[in-house]
Amino acid sequence: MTADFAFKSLLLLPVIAFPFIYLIGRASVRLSTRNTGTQRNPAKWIALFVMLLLVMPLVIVVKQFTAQGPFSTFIGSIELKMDGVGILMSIVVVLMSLAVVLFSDHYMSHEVGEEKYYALLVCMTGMVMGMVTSTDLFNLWVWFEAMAITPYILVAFYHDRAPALEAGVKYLFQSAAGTMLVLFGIILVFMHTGSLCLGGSCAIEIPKEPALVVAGLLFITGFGVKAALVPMHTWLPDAHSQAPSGVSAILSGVVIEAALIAMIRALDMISPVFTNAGTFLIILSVGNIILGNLLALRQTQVKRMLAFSSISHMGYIVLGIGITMSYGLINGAQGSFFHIVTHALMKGLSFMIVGALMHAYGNSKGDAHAPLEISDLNGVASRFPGLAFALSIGLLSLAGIPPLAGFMSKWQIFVAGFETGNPAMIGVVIFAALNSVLSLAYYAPLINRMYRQKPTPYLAKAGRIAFSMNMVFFALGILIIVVGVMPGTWNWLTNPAAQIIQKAFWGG
Amino acid sequence: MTLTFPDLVLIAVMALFGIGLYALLTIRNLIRIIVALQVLVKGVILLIILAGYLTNQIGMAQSMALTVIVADTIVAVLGMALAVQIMRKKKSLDTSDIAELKR
Amino acid sequence: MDAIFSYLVSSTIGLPWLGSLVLVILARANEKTQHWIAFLFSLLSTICAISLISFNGPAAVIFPGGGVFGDISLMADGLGIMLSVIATGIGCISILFSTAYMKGEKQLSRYYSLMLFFIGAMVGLVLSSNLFYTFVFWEITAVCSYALISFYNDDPKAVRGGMKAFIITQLGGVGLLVGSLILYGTLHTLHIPTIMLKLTNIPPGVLSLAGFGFLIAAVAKSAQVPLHTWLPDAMEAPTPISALIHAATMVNAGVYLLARFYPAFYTVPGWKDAIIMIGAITAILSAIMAATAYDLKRVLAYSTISQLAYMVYAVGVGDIFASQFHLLSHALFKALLFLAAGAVIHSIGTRDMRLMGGLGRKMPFVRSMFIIGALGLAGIPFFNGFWSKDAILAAGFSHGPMWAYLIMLITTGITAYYTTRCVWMVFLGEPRTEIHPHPVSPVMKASLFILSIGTLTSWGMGGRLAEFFEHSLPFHHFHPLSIAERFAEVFTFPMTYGTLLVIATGMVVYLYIKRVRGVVHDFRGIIQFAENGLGFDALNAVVSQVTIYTAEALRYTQTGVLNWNIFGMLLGMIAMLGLIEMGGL
Amino acid sequence: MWQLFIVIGICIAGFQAIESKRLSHSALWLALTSALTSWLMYLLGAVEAAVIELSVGAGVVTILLVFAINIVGDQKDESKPLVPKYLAMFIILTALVMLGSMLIPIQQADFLTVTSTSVFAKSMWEERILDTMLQIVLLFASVLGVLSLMEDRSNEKKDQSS
Repeated sequence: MTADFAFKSLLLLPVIAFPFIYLIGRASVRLSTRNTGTQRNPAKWIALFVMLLLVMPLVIVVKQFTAQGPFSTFIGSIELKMDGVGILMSIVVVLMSLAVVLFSDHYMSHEVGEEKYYALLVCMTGMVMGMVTSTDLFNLWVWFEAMAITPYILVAFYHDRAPALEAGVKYLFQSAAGTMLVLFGIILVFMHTGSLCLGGSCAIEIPKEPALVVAGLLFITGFGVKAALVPMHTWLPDAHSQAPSGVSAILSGVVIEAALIAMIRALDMISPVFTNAGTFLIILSVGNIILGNLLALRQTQVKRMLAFSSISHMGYIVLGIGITMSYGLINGAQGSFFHIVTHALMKGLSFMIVGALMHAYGNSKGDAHAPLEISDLNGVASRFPGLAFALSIGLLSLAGIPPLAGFMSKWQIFVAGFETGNPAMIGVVIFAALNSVLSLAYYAPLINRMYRQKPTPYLAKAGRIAFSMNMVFFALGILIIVVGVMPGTWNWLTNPAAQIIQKAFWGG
Repeated sequence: MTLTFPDLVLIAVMALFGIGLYALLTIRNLIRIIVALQVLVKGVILLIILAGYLTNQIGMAQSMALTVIVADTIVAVLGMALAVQIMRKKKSLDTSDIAELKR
Repeated sequence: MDAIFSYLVSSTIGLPWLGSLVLVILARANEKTQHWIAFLFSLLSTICAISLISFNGPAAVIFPGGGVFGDISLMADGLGIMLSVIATGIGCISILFSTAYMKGEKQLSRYYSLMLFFIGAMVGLVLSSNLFYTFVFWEITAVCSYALISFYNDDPKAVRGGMKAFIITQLGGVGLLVGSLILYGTLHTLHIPTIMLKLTNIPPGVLSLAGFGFLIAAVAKSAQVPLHTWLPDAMEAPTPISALIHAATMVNAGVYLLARFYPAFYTVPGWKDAIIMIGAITAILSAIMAATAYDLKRVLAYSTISQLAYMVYAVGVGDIFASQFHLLSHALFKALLFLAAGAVIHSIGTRDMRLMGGLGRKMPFVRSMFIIGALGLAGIPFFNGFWSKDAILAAGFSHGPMWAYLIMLITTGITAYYTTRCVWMVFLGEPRTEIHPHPVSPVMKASLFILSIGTLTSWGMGGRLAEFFEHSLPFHHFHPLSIAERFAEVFTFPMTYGTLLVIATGMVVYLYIKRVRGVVHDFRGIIQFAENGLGFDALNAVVSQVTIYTAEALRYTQTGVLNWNIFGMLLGMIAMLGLIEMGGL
Repeated sequence: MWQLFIVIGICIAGFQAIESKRLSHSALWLALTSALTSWLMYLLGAVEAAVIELSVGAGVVTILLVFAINIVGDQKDESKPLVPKYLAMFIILTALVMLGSMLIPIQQADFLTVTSTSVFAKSMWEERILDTMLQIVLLFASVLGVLSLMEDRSNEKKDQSS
């Protein structure tokens, strides 16, 4: 298989596969209920097969990339370029989707509309990979829109529950307004440059028009809605807490970060004119870090708390990128990309474990979708010791406790902040570090509760945790520890990605 | 100061945009919010065509406009589906009635 | 030789961690197995740590890391080896004690695995020569401390105490983080010896930021004013934990950090003065609080804070050896005191000293052990506390400001006072309530006995220790004295007798004041204030209340209404537009 | 400058679309806005896109809206805005003034050297084929979405085998 073909199949496979997942799943459900009276749904197996199949072209693409650097493919006259950022996001999204598909095996089984769930999940994976490789501004928007459509539906997947519908509505309308702003910006760029090429793939003169600065602001605002930058974040806690847990994991771990990547790509094009983008991002990141933490502090539902913590983690990611954009230090963006990886791992782990607990409590509470209150964690360790341990690892890593993965990426971002030597920047980093301490105030009590000796009344009657779920948790937990103990091993992935940002805003 | 035709179109775009955003802030009925979003979309589509006109790439602009029309019709359809379900569940389309998830 | 060395160093850290893992896996094994596995692993690592002493001079082990994280490098020099011997040794004794103390408790595997994990991390903290990994281990010890303080996490007090300790030490951790980061930002290395060599390349502003960052870290970890409030609340932990973590090892990490980086920062203007000030203020305030507390463990906790302040003060006046010597003495006698107190608490089931009294007759062995520890704490001649405290006071007299010396001198008096008070209220006098103590188990007695031997004899190692420091720490300056020389110096130094006089006064005052109720009554207000932690707890409460209030207030921004969400979005856009328009950016 | 009247018409129609209290009136005003927009597009030379806008924007969307309004029931929305009207007005006007001051006046472009073709079909089916393909993905995803949202989930418990 040539690299070009592998690249194309990486993008097209999910797109081609997802209708079939739905159709075959639907047909099988119909036939099996009619013939045998029991429901048989192969959708999850096809989805799993597709995800595993995706690994092969991904490996070839990664090999090609490590051997010869970035490479492109053309569909029509639109160039798709697999560069460092693309590789990193592709690996993260495939990894997370694979984990989520495995996790959902038990979590979503016998749900109505299971086949649609898997189809949309696979579709989303493809869209993310397409978006991060697109080099055409308008095409980027189309991928972005396509990537955004699927989460709207998945968030409102339990549409017999009013809160899920509500979250879906808010997500859809706020995002739609945001995408309009983005599009407005894109057209402004098109109008004043006559071109839509991104990433310096075609040499165009960027005129010093104020309209392009406006476009930059519209990008930050519009993509910022999807990337949950304060004050555009208000949809996130609702959507991430109401979605099925696997979807929450992938939304928190991949989708908001992908939106940030889209924003950076778009800003990249107008970087010669809009030179203050980095400053704006740093200012926004400060808001994200503090607001996410303070709002998470008093939450009573675990998923909602984790959703708020995603906001603050977005702050750290944006901070690092902002440092690279304003100062040209590679460590900032490298730390951010590292944090994207680690955040996906730990937030994915935490959301999925919480989902597994909700599912297990389904038996005793009589409602498998009832939100997991913090008090429901009491004494979980006595019944599920491994699960409690894995969740502790995930939460401690989120809180930035060494030697877990989450701390390592934060450290790298902080290093960049200090390397600038700018007192204001150092102040921001100290502020971010203090907020990391503040975040303990909501993570640590969760861990405490799990090791209490007086369990909740639901715990005794809770169902068991499926093997496939445990396997996912084990793998992610081990990854968090390994990445934490050997942080340097990810440089091959994060360094090229960070170089892209550095080159884009500082010309090499 | 004389207004050229492109300036006029831009004014229309800004007006549609302003009206749409204003509506998003003040309107509480979900169906009317969809209408407001559509008004916003009209503005953007007009801007696309204007950009194509100005840059002499009207074909490409039309192709882009088509994509935007399709994408936003789809968003509108999804919005309507959600609104219908909300109506079934809550017997109301008012944004203040679907604000249970807060704080 | 190097290979053996690197195996030894690695296994001093690795063995407890391995033990911790084994205990996690054997969570459902029977109780006895868990007790003895824990003990076995801690014993093995103690042996490794002790055999490190035989290696002459600093040597290093390096595992390649990379990038901004630096290589994992371990370096065993005098400071590191002494502290790791203390950590593993006292850890081993505490675990031995726990085998009796924790009998029949639930979730033992969690208890022991965290304890072993802590021991390994503590050793790593003192042996690491890469600032990044120092920080990593620093935080791990904080996590273990937190988890062990709230070990009985059905008790809200324990949970609160754990959280408080965690958050305050993490705040200090930010200081260490900032210090390390700014050094890295300037020198692009995290290797401590390299940093020491390149000190002249660092601009003074950067150096002072790093110095004060490290100072904040030390203040929080070593429970100095104003960040000391977590330590008394940490007494909710099981007593062997208090002995190990909150008396003998983790709290010393701050002093260790200051001592380690003294050669780097002593030139920073104000650094030494700040340390002296913090040490002096902490010493006297916490001694006053110790003199008024009624909870046996809280008395010991406040006395720990006060003794740590002595070590901090010694660093401030420039005598690193005295500081570390006192650290060694304190680790021994305070662990002894805590474990003896643990034996008392375990057998009578309360910590309130007002309910004790006359226990000496019922548990004579524990009484003798406690009194040995108390004499060490009070600084009575020929117990180890006397020698080290005297060395600190002598250094303070000749190198430090007079006001600070006087405060420290007065504090020795108060120390003697509260020590006497504590011994008297618990073991002597008439029983105040009907108490039927359970017998103390032989394992407990054995561990107390080992520590008491240490308390009686450790001062004899002073000369050897100083020599060891001198040839393994190239950046510090020591003047090693043999026992005879030290003997001569101490007893020809006139202020020694002054100190002894103050100590004697302190003891007599307690015995006298007991009879004069009226005097106590006059100071009622002050005593009440001291009992309430001199207002520092209230300060903490205010900070946390303000945070919670802000958080609650901010929750109203999450209206949940779609229109307001879009409003927020537009507001963000307009704010950014405004910034651009005003040309501010 | 007769085009000015189209612009004014668009403004009025758009304003009416969001101001009419009755849902069905809103939908109809939106159709008018769309039609006028497509006229402007035609004047700008976008012949094909104008037709599509007329058929999809004014046609399909209106039909769908009327259909949806039928389901939820045509109601008169008399609710007072949650965001105070003047605050909203102020915010929007500020944004528009700020944006407008940076956008108007626009220059006639001097990009005549751009080699890109101006033929719609070629652009759509050859150059930007990826966009077109993605539209199909979008369509299918939305079909799945509507199916998923409209599905009856009440039989969930019935089907559970465990």
